[in-house]
Order: sequence, then C-alpha cells, then structure tokens
Amino acid sequence: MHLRIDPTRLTTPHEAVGDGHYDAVIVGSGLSGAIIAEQLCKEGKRVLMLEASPITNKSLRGYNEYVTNFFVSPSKDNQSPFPENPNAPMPRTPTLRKLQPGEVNTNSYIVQAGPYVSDSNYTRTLGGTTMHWEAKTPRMLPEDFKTRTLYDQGLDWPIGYDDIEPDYQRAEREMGVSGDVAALRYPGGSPYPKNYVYPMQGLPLSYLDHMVDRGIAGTSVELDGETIPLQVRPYPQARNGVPNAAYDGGKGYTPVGAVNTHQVDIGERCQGNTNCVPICPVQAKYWSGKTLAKVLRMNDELDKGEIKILPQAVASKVEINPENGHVSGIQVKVYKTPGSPEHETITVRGKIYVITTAAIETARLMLASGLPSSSGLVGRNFMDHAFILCWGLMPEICGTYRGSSCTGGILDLRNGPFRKNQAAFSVDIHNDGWGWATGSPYSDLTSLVDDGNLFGGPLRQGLVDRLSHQLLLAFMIDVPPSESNRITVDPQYTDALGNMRPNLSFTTPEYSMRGAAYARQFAKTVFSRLGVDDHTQYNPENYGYVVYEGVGYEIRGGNHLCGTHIMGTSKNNSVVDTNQRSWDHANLYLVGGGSMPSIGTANVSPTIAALCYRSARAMLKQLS
Amino acid sequence: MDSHDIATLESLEEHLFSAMVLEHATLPAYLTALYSIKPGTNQDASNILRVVAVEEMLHMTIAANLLNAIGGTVNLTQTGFVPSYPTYLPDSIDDFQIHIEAFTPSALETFLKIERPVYLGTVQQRVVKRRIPNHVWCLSPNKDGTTQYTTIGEFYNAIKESFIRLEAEAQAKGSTIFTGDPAFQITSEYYYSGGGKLFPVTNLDSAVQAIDLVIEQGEGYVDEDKPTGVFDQYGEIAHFYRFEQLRLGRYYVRGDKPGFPTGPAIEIDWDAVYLTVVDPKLADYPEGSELYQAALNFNIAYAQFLALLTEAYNGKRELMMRAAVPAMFDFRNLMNRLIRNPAPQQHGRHAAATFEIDATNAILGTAKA
Amino acid sequence: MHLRIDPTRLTTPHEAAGDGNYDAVIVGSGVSGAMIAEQLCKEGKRVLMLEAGPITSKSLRGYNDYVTNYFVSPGKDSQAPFPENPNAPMPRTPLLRKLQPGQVDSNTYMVQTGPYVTDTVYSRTLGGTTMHWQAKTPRMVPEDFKTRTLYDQGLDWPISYDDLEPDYQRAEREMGVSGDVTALRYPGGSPYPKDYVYPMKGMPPSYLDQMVNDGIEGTSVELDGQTIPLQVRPFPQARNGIPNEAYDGGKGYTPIGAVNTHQVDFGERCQGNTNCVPICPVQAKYWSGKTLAKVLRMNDEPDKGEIKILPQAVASKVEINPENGHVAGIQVKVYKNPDSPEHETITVRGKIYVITTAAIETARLLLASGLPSTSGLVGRNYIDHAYLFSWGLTPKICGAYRGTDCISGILDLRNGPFRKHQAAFSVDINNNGWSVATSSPYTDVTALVDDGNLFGSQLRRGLVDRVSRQLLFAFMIDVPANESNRVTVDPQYTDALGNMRPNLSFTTPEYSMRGAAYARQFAKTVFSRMGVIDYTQYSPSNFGYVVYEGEGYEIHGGCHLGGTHIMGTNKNNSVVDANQRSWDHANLYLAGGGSMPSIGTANITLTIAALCYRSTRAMLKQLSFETTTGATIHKTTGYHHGFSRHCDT
Amino acid sequence: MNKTEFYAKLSTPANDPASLALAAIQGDGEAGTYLRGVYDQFLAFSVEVTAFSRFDLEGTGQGEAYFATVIQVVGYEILEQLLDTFTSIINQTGGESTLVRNDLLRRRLFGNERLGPIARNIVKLWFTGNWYQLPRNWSEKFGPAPKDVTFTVSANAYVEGLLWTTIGAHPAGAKAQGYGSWANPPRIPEFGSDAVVR
Repeated sequence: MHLRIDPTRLTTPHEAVGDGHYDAVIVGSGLSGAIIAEQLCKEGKRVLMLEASPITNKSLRGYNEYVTNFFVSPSKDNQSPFPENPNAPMPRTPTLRKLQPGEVNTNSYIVQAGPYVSDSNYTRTLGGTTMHWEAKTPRMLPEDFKTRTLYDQGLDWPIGYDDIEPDYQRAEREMGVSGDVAALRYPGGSPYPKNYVYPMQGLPLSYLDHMVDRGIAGTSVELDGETIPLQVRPYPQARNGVPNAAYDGGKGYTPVGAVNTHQVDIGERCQGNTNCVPICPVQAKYWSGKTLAKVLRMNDELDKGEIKILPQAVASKVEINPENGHVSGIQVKVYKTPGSPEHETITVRGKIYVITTAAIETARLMLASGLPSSSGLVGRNFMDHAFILCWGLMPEICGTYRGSSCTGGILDLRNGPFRKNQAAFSVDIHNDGWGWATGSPYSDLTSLVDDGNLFGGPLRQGLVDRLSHQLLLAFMIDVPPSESNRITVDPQYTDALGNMRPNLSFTTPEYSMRGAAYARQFAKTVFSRLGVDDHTQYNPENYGYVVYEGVGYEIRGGNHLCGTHIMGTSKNNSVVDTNQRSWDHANLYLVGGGSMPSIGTANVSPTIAALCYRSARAMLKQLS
Repeated sequence: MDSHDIATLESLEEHLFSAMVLEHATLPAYLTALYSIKPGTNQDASNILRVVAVEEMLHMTIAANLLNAIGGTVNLTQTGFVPSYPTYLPDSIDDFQIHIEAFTPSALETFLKIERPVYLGTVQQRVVKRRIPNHVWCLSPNKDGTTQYTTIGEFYNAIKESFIRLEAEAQAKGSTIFTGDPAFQITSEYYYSGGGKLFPVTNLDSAVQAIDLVIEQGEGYVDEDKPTGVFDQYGEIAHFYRFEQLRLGRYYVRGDKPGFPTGPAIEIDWDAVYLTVVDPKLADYPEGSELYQAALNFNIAYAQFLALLTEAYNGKRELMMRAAVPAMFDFRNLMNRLIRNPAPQQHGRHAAATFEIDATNAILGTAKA
Repeated sequence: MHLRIDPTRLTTPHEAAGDGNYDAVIVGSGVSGAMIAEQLCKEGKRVLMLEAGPITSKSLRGYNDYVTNYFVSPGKDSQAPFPENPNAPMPRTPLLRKLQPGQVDSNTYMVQTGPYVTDTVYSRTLGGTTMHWQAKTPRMVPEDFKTRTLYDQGLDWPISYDDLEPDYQRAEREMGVSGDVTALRYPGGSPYPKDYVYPMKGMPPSYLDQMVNDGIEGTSVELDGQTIPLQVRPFPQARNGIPNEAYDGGKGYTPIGAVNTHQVDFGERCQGNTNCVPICPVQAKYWSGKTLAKVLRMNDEPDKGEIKILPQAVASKVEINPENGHVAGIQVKVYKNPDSPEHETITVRGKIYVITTAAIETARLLLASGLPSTSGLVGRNYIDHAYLFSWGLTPKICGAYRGTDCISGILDLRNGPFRKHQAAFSVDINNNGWSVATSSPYTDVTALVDDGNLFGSQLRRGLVDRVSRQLLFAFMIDVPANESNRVTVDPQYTDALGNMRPNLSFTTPEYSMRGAAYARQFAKTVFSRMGVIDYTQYSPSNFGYVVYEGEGYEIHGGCHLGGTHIMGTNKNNSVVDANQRSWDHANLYLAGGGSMPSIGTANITLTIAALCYRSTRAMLKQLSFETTTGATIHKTTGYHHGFSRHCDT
Repeated sequence: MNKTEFYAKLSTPANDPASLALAAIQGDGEAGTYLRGVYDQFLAFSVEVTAFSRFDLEGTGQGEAYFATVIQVVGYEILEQLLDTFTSIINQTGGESTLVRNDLLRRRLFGNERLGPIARNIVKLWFTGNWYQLPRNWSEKFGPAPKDVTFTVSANAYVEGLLWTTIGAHPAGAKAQGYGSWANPPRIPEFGSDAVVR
C-alpha cells in the first residue's frame, strides 16, 4: 500500500492560519482522527489534521527505524520505539514507582496523585496508540451497554449494542479483522448478525492455546450458583490473515499490507513476529497510517475532499465564542524541533472541531482550556482495564515465544449473573511468556547465568526448561466508572511548551478487586487442571501492588483509556451526546474512548472505531 | 504453425514444467544475494530482492496451477529440477550465466538481464540456436535442446498461444484441455501472502490471465500498442524496474518514465555485504567440518522441501501453509548462518548454500545403500 | 546418666524463704547456673537455684514430651518444644513482623522498638537455652579479645585469650566436645596449647561438606590485598562422638549420655538426627541437665555441698542494702501453675547472688530493680551475631537433611587485617537444607503440591530435585558493641505476673553490614565455583530486611546474646569486673554472655562456660574469705553456719 | 594494527567496534596473527560456555562485535587473562570428561572473583546481545570500566540472540517463523549430551 505524505500535503503554520476554508479541524492522527478524516474526505470535505509529533517517519524506512529503536532498547517497554519529545511528552512505564500514602509522583509525564499508580500509556506520534496496540478486536457484549439496568453496576450507555452493530462491521472492514465468528459464542448468545463473517479467517490458535484447551475443555467452574463451562477461543484481531471468501456476501476481502512511500510487498499476512506490542515489524497489524494512506490518495481524486496535515502542532487551548458557546478556533503551539521549546502560537479554524487525542489528553486539553462542561464531568469517570497476571510453567514444552502476542483466551467469564457481585473478565493466554510479569526471557537468562551458575549444555537445557514451558494468563477485568477516578490539571505541572500536564487520581474499585481476587483463584484452578507449576508472585514494592482482603495483588493498567467525557442522555449527566458531540459546544466533537460510559471486557479500539462512523455521519449532516 | 510451436498437450506439459524449473532457478541466486547483505544495511536492496524472490515463488506456483489445470503431473523431485550453477538463461542479446553469489554490482547486472523486458531488445524470432554445453539445462521448445527460446517472454508467449490453440481444438471436439482436479489449485489462502494474486486456473481465461501476470510482474507491461510502463495496471512495479531503481539510485513513483525515476533516493553500501564463494560446491568446504555438515544439511532440508512442495501441488495444498511456508522461513536462518561463516581456504570469502540437490540425493542414496 | 530431681531436691517457697543458710542464690538453670552450681557444690557450698519454668519434665519421658511437642508443631521454630508460659514468657519467632519507621511492636514478649527486629530467642525452662542450642563450640580467637587495639573496632576485654585458655579446656571437658584440633588452624595461628586434643574426635564432615570442599579447596579469595585460601573445616561440637584416647594426657574420656530418672543407655553418641536445634532427641548433645545431674549426685556425697531448686520462681527484683550496696535478697514471684497469674512473692537470701538468666533477662531484672549501675551500662552494648543466609541448589544431589545441623564451615575469614574495615565472619554449611531461611522442606512440599500442581512420581522426583540438593551457608557475622543497641524496661509493658518485659532497640552496625555485603558476594563466588544455582532472595517484608548501599539483605539474629553488662577495667567503663562480679554490688555476680565486651565469630556458649570457671574461683574465694573472717554480709533470721544434710537414703 | 592500537581505536566513539575487530583479526603481520589467535581463543571459549558450535556462533555474525565489546568495556588485559586461564584448563583436562572440565571451569574461571563476572557476561552476550552492567562490587574491587552500562550491542545482536534458537522460538519482532507456525510444536535444536537434567 502506498502512503505518500508528500510536501504538498503537509501544511505550514502560516498556511494553516490563513486558510479559512476547512470544514473540519481534527486534532490527532490516531485511529479516530484517521477514520473521521477518511469519512469526511470521501464526502468531499476539507480537513486540517493537527499532529503533535514530527512527521519524518512516514516511509517504511522510518517505520523500520522505530523497529530498530525497539531492538536496541534494553528495556523494550511499550514506548521504546518512539523517541523522547519534551514538547509532546508521553507516559513511559520505566519512570513509575510505588507511592506512599499521600505522595504525588511528578517525575512521570502523567502526574500520579495515587493512591494507585497506573502504568497505562498512549503514544503521541503519527498513528497514535495504534502504533503499539495489541490489535485484539473483540466487540463489547450487548449487556455491557446496560450494566446499571442489568447488574446495578456502572453506567448504562444512551445507545444499545444494536445501534452500534453496523458500525462495528464498518470498523472491522477498515481495520482488517481476522476472526472466527463461530468460535465466539459469547455467554448470553452470539452478538453477531446471522451469517456474518469477519474479513479474514481467524488466526490459528497457538500450540500453547491448544495445550491449555486440552486441559480445560470439558471442565467448568461454579460461580454464584451458575455452572460455567470453559474453553479456549480465538480472539478476533486486526491483523492480516487468510481472506475469507465468504466475506461481504461472497465478495471476499483484500488485505492491506505495509504502507510506504514507494511500493513494497509486505505485511499482507501476519508472520508471527511475536511483537504486536510495541510494534509490528511488517505492518501486518492495522495502524491508522493504513487509513491515512487512503485519505491521502483521495486528494488525487476530483470528487473527493482534501487533507492537510500540520505536524509538530500541539493543541493548547480550545477557544470559545462566548455568544453562542461555539468553538471559534483552536490555539496551537507549533514547535521548530523536538529538542527546543521554541515555538509559535497560532489559531486554526474550521466549521467543526474534532478532538481525538485519547481520553487523557482530550480531558487535559478541555480542562486546560477552562471547559469542565456543564455537568462538570470532563476528566471524571476515568476508566482503564485492571489487569492481573498469573504465571507458571506448563508440565510439557509448550513452545512459548512464538506467534502473535496473544491468539486465544478464555472468554466464558465475560458475562453472567455474577456481574451483580463482581467484575467480569476476559482471559488472555500470552504467547510471549512471562515477559509482561517478570521481564522474561532476559530475566531468566541472567538469573540462570548469574545465580544459577550455569553455562554450556546445562544452560541450554535450563533455558528450555524455563522458557519453553512458560504460560501467562492475563486477566482483563472490567472497571466501572467512578467519578473520583479522574484527570485534572494543575498549573504547577507543565511540559516544555508550558502546556499543563495531566494529573491522575485513581483507585481500582472494590467491585473490580473482587473480580481480581476471583481471577487469581480461577488461575489456580486452571493451573491445577493443567498441572502448571504456579510461579505467580506479587511484589509489595511494585507500583501496582494492592492489598485486598489481606491478600496482595499487582494491578496493571490496560492502556484502554476511557470515560473522561462520557456520553449520556443530557448535559447534566454527561459531556457528549450519542454522536460524541459536546452538549455545551455545538460544533465540537470529542471523539474516542473518553465518550464510553463503560468498557466491559473488550479491548476498546474496535468500539472507538465503530463510534467514529456514527459521529462522522452526524458531522456530515451538520456540515451539509 | 511453426515447427517450434507447442503442438501437443504433452509438449505443453513439458513446457509448463520447464517454466517451473525456470522460475525456481532464479531463487538460489536471489536468495543468496539477499542474505549476503549484512543485516541492518541496504534495506532498500533487501526489500526489493525479497519481493522479487517471493514473486518468483509465486510464478512457480502459477506454473504449477497451469500444469495441474490441464491434468499434468508436478514433480519437483526429479533429477535436474534444480540446475547446477552457474546456469544459463536465454536473453535476446547474448547468453549469460546465473551464479550463486553475493549482492555485488555484477550480480545486480545479471538480475537486470534475467528480468529484462522484451521490447528493449531487437527480438525478431522466437527461437535461436546457441552453443550451450550439453549438461546445461536450457529453455528449449524441443527435447533435443538444439534450439532455445530467445527470451523468457517468448517462452511464455509460446505457452500462451499453445493454451489458446489447444483449447480451441478441444472445444471444437466438444471437450476441453482443462481436465485437472480443481482441488489441486493453489489459491491465496494457501500461500505465503494474502495479496490475492493467486487464483485458480480452471479455464482459458484464467490461464491467460495467469500467464500475463507472470510476464507483467517479471518484465513489465507488454501490450504492444502502449509503451511498456513501469507500473502495471494494478499499480505494481515490474521486477526489471525494481532492480533498475537500485542501479539508478532512486525509486520510481507513478507517472515516471522508464529510466527516469523521481522518487526517494536509494543508497547502496556495496561493502556491507558478505562476499561469498561464487557458485559454491560442497567440495569447497573441508569434508567433515561443521561447515560442510551444515551445507549438506541445508541441501537435505531443501530436497525435503521440494518433496513437500510436490505433495502440496498434488492435492495436499494445506501443506503449503502448514509446512512449506515455515520451511521457507527456516531456509532464511540456515542460509544466513552459512553466509556468516568464513569458508576456510577460500581467500577470505564466506560460505553459502550450494543447492546441489541432485548430488545430495546421490549422497543420501549411497548412504542408504 | 542418672538425673534424679526427686521431691527432696525441690524446695518450696516457704522453705526457701525460711532457709537462711544458702551460700549462693543462683537465678537460672542454664549453662552458667548449672556449671556454677556444680563448681560451688563440689567445694561443699549450699546453693538455692531459682528456675522460672515448671520442673515437670525432669525424666526422659519428660524430655521426650518436648520432642513430641516439636514433632506436632507445624511451625517448628526454635521454641516449639517448650509450652507457652505467660508467667515466664519467652521470645518466639513466629510472632515477629517488620516495623515501619518509628513503630513499636509490643505483641511479642520482647518489645521491639526497632529499627531492626531481631528473631533472637532464649528459653526459659529447666536447662535454659542449652535445650535448643546448636552446640557448636568454637573458641574465640585470641585477636577477638583485643579488637580495639588491633583493629580500632569494638571493645577490648580486660582479660586475654591466654587468661581464659585453661577455662576453655575445663568447659570443653564438661560439655563433652568432639573436635579435631589439627583441622582448626585458625587465621593467626593455632590458639591451642601444644598437644591439646578435644575429649572426643572430630565429627566426620557430611557428604555435603565434602562436596563444598571439593569445590573450593585450593581456591582463594582476595580481601584487602590479602590472599585467603579456602577450605572446609569441621567445627568442634558439644556432642558425643568417638572418645579420643589421647585426651587428658592419655587418660581418655567417657561420654555422658542421656540423663534420666532411671538408667538408660542412650545418647552416648550422636546418631545424626539433624535436629540439634531446637532439640536433640537422644541427648547426644550437651545440655545443662547433664551438669545438673552431677550436682544432684553430689548431694549424696558427704564432702560435697547441696542444691535446692525452687521451680516456677520468677526473680522479680534484686533488693539492695542501701548502706553498703550489697544485695540483700532477691524478690521472687512463685506462681502456682503456668495458666494462672496467681503467685506469692517471697524474698530469698544467700551470701552471694548469681544471676545467670542470659543477657536480656539479666539486664531486664537489674533495670526492673532500678539498678542501671554506676556506668549506666546495664542493658547497653547489647550484642548478637548478625546472621546472613545464602542458599541454592547444588548441581548434583548432595544429600541435605542428614547429619547434625552443621558440622563444618569455612573459618578462613574469622580473622585478618580486613577486620579494620569490615566485620569478620564464620560460615556454617548447614546440613538441614534451607530450613532456617525458607522453612524448607515443608515450604517446598506445599509449593510443589499447591503451586507446582505435582503429585505421584513427579512429586517424588520434584522433592528429590528440590530438597536433596539444598545448600545453605549461614554467615555468622561479628557485631561490635554499641551503646545504643540496648535492652530497656517500660512499665507499660509487663507480663502476666506484672514483671516488666524487656524492650529492645537494635540496629546492625554499618561495620557488620559491610561484612554482610561481602558475605553475600563471597557466597556468590563460592556458588559459582561449585556450580550452585543461587536461590537466595531477601524479602522486603521480612522482619529482618535491611537495605545497605542500595542492596537489600535479611539479617537474622544468632541467639548469641552478649554485652548487656560488660566486663571492664573499672566501674565507669563496665558493669562487672573480670570475674563477672558487679562493681557496684560486691556480693552480686552477673554471669553469662552479658559480661562479654565482644563476641567475635564464635558461638558464645563455650566462652560463657569458660567464664563460669573463672567466676566460681572468685566466688569460692569470696565465700571462704567470709567464712574464715567470720564476717557476715547480711543478717537474716534462722541464719546458721554449716548445713544439714537432706539425704533420703 | 596491534592490540594497543586496536584498543585505542575502540575507545573512539565514531568507530564501529565490529568492523574494527574484523579489520584487526584480518590484519597482516605478527599483530594480525596474534589478534587472530586471541579471537580464535575467544570463540573456543564461547563454544565451551554456550554449547553452541563454532559454526552456530559464527552463523550469528556477531563474533567480532562481541569480541570488541568485551575489550571495549573491560580492556584487553582481562580478556587475555580469561582466555589464558581457559586455555590452560583445556590443556590440563585434555581427554578428561566434561564433568571434570566443568569443575575446573567453575573453580578457576566462573568462580574467580575477577574473571567470573566477565565470563558470565560473555555467555549473556551470546544469548541476548546485551552487555549487562557488571556487579557493583566488581567495579569497586577492580576499578570502574567507563563503558560498563547495560546496553544492547546492536539491533542485529538482539536479533541474533541465541536464547531464541535455544528454545526453538525467535526474537520478538524478528525472524518470524511464518503465518500459523505458532500452532505447531516448537522445534528445539538438540545439543551435546553433557547437559544434566535440572
């Protein structure tokens, strides 16, 4: 696939300010920004897109530099491919530490006011967090949209699953999802329309998945009097696989490979690099550059619209016309180079404004602009999945460290009457061993050499014994919204450009901790069925350590940032309407996970993408 | 009908098998050049070599589809399927040899010759008489090998015409030459990539479409009414122009005229290459050494791979994905390992895979006996 | 051996308070109490011994009850054999927890004011801590007596090694030490007299010891520019082995077996029960009951003295005659039974008073009596060895869990010029696996079953892999005296009888931590020479967790309590003189580890025992002086010279 | 170039250590012969301690880079001492069983306070492509090495980590094994029979 961001598509501060003809100003080039730009341009609209980072890495070579950055980084954390940029900083896990009660950690970009420290992060670069997302694309369940009504927990959405279902299909086409609908009979019945298939066939389950399935298929657990049979099922994934001939009424599907400035044939099928997070080296995984490439191609077509991209442009303030409450412009700081805070401040204008900078940055921008909204809910109800990890050694060699990060999981506890009492969860079976929990395989190697005093043959045998048996279950636990989990800003904490940094106060709610405690027990049950040697250990020194009912757990963030500008039925109970349009500012759309009033047990990107189609229709209506 | 036309179904089958031999014969050369590039360097050249090699595999599979479509038998394990290097390929201007060698300027020139489009030459006749040593395999319309096709394009054109003629003859008799089992057709889902370039050959239309794809990907767009374009109708760039980008140091972009690319610059670091023994033989490596054993193991693995492919082309197409594709990824590692090892007593040159498949089979046969 | 504590040897509160004829009142029945009683009775003196615990377990059956208690205790800590007794409580490890800065843990008997929490324990029962001691009996090295002079660290003793040497020999005979003098060429030269041999031959090194030695013999480490060759050497042990015919100028030695109310032939040689701590099931290990048995036998001999033992008698206050500062009596709370605080308070009197209740209780009693001494040093300079463990799995099966807890160790770093900079240590090779560090093998079994999900033959294989290859080095690290490490009392913390409990403030000095950090490195070096897989892990939530130079360690106590009433050259720099006699109270002896101004890298019991011989000579001299001069130290009703015999045969 | 020049050039940041090492061991004359000998010893030692054949080690293409890395970080003298010790152990145990040799390697090399951490770091280099910072007590005792921080030798060193080969897997992000390959059991290469079951 051809992605050409040639100089004529990049604009300058001067030009951007002078051009009064933009239909839409979109802040951000991630998933939401790209899809909305594509939908608008397709209908002939002119779009100005602001991207906070430099756009130098637009070719395959640039992409490969990210891969190299990752290879040479000994820490290999999620953000390691992406260079430091003090003008548009991002959260990075290695800067975290445990907080003492009352302590505030201001060393990390997100000021963490505790009590819980979140290691969630997002990426401020072209492509946004789609650069390092895992690309698992389960849909939310119909019940997730009405948890208040059904389970007396969290908040109901103002729309139902059926309202969003067709948009899920659109998102799945755009992102190129491989999946097996038949394998995904969720508890509560299949949420798919009859005869629906994903664009591509499901990715094969890993050898490890099969081994786990052999151990648990046919067994069940009892929960709140309900018997829940267990099974390993494949996740749908936005990763290229084998096209499904039955897709689209038999029309089939053509995968979109790597994007580049010139032709390159790669990425049309996942090769199993086991590196979805932080970066897929062959671009078999969807990232928003693939959608942007389509938008850029439209520039050459007569009946299509046009996009201009302004790089190194950090939105600093949303300006409001006091008379009608409309947004009159967005103040932008455009810096010269990442190495220097030198910048000019401009104001760009369009008919509508779309902010797509993910839940934390969007709330940060609104709050920094003095716009907490009528309901006062901007920044509040921050949500992120709580992950707990359980790990051990399988009794036989299970071939860990091969295949995409996660191909299968246990989805049977995503829904059920038990959700009245405890949070539901989805279980990922990790193909990349204990890496997330312990820093494996490097930590194992160094401990076998330095502590185990092994070398030569015994070392090789030790590595096989220690690594090829690794199993890690990651429990993605539902976290209901809570107003006191929130993002704020504080003038004492700013970045290099003087923009206020986000401050986060967060506690994992008791409801989710109950789910976490059950998850630990569930893992023990599954481990005993598999004969797994349980190596799970939670370290009180870890920043995510939480004690619940006398037992310690490590809770990790899921990078599934939601809920800081939730949608609802009125300006008093929410920030945006069902089209993600601000109640207070009629020409402003806040698009992204922040609009979601609940996250259930689904990775949030497919839902965010689906919402974009809904919003784009409303925008087009408003513009016409 | 000329004497060198393909008159019978049997002859067409032989030609299609030759097509598989031909498409495969370039692979050892492309792969060796590709893996001789030191990792992390010459990314543009690597990408181009990789894409071309993958497409040669695709072409071989298309030839298998064509052969299977008319009920022929694919057998990659027969003696002579893998030529002995250096080997010859026809060219309109002069003969040239294909070597197994590292990525060097002369290797690049060879690659350009392999993929050189028809129109650039002054081809008037389909076959020529060349002096080619007896043991050397060549594209010949007749079994005795006295004459050879002038170019690869002419070879494929002959095949295309034969398909058209033989099918017309069969249709006239109320039958068809497309009698092969459709379940033997390899389609995209069984192949390495999901690009949708592999489709089943079940009738004349699909057969012609398949042959055109091979010609276009190799040499460029050959419609005689139009000047040959750098990009084909799908926006794909032909192999020749891909390699020419390396020679000219710049990428083609849409709208560029042949010879005048305007895209981003390409730089080649000719020093960032492991110089390998040219056309290596097992005999070049000390017998009993780890190196010798590894080179032999490679050949054994490759022979097994060809046997596996043969099975895949003969109805067990799920083997493509399950076994043949992982094997390809394995060869990358095995070849890399060989290439990074210096070859003793070879003037500082590095080792490489020898692709002596027939010889290996002979050794294995002896061992068994 | 016959140990008979028949009812006539036990006395009553009434009788004890009424009897004015005791030459000595000895508080405690442990190693010091027993040895001093033996030495005094041998010279015809009358002794009243107070024991805080009940004395029901005086027969072999009673001893075996302790063994049973241990077997059925899932915790299997050092005090597990000994029943809870709120009237005379003792420290117990399972109660400990990590302290936050400024926090005080008063849930344990010993109130821990931190910052460091010690798991050191002592036993308040007949036999004292000899009930659970490990019975390793290395001598202190001569340099340990003058560390201030030689290394500018800690305190010098007022006496030298040579002064104490003959008493070491006496103690070794009494305790029945098996050892191999030739194997013990300590750094700095052999401290033994020429031709000296131990009563019994050295214990054979364990298979594990030999395996460690194969890994290190012939290798060395570099420390402060000095090259120190390494070797595994057997420790001398107060445990019955093969008598050495060369002992005592060729007279040989007869081991003393189990003590009992009736004859039993048992315990004359160690069987390798691997349970020295907390209790040797066959009494092959010395405990003070063996000495007490001798004392009790003396009651039957006309020219020997007499002992009376008052059980369930908790010394509560040392009463002072304000005129001359002499001790006038000891107030004792005698309880009826351990379950009830009901008690009567009596005062017992003698010519001299000997307090042998180990460093913590002795200091506690003096401080509770309002007697901090002129120097103010009572309770101060509390010393205990800092133990650091390093553990791992040997590459081959090494047969852990066999043999005595520890037979051998690496003694090459007990002394050297490096002691100017960092603490010396002695390394124990533990034959009982990782138990002291991880509570193996129980934790291994539960981990393999509960976490490892193993059963059947895989479980058995897992146990062999995990348990039979366990190696643990216990580093016993020198801790110099430091006045701020101290025992205090606080009226808000009392026991069931209303006695104030000891409070402990303790930090491991930097000098010792430097030794600990080196010990950890040393372990890694030795492990890499042996190919041992290092499993050492220090848990930040452990009560003994200490961070030193950015690295965490777990420091454990050694139950080697020293320094709360140190001896010195005058009343201003010490509590007792070189004979363990109080500077302030002329008829008061404080005997035990508390008198030691340094502990070096030797288990302290042997040195404590040796000091007893020195002190009893002084006591006998003091008693005979009083007898010959007719001077009386104090008057009590019913006091009369001589004594009546209470023989029942 | 002789070893002094080689070491000096390695200290210049602009020079690529791997190419320098390659040039050094391919050099002419006595110096070249000498350095080739040291490099041969380095590989022989690496074969012994990784249980990968020399062919496998050279097959990573990282030998020169690792050789240069060790010299660059801790200097020449210590590497020579290590290799001489290794050679003397091998000479001493010619014909003896692996167990006997391993005992000596442990006692004299891995258990040597100065050489042990370096020997272990060479093992780790081959398996991960990472140089790991030496233990602090090592630097305190033998002097700090200015370049002694944890780093990945190069992107390709990461990719060529033998860790992955050992377990029949591949480094995350590279050397993918192909679509669906993860559904098959791993193929774990066999190696010498001297491995003991742990």
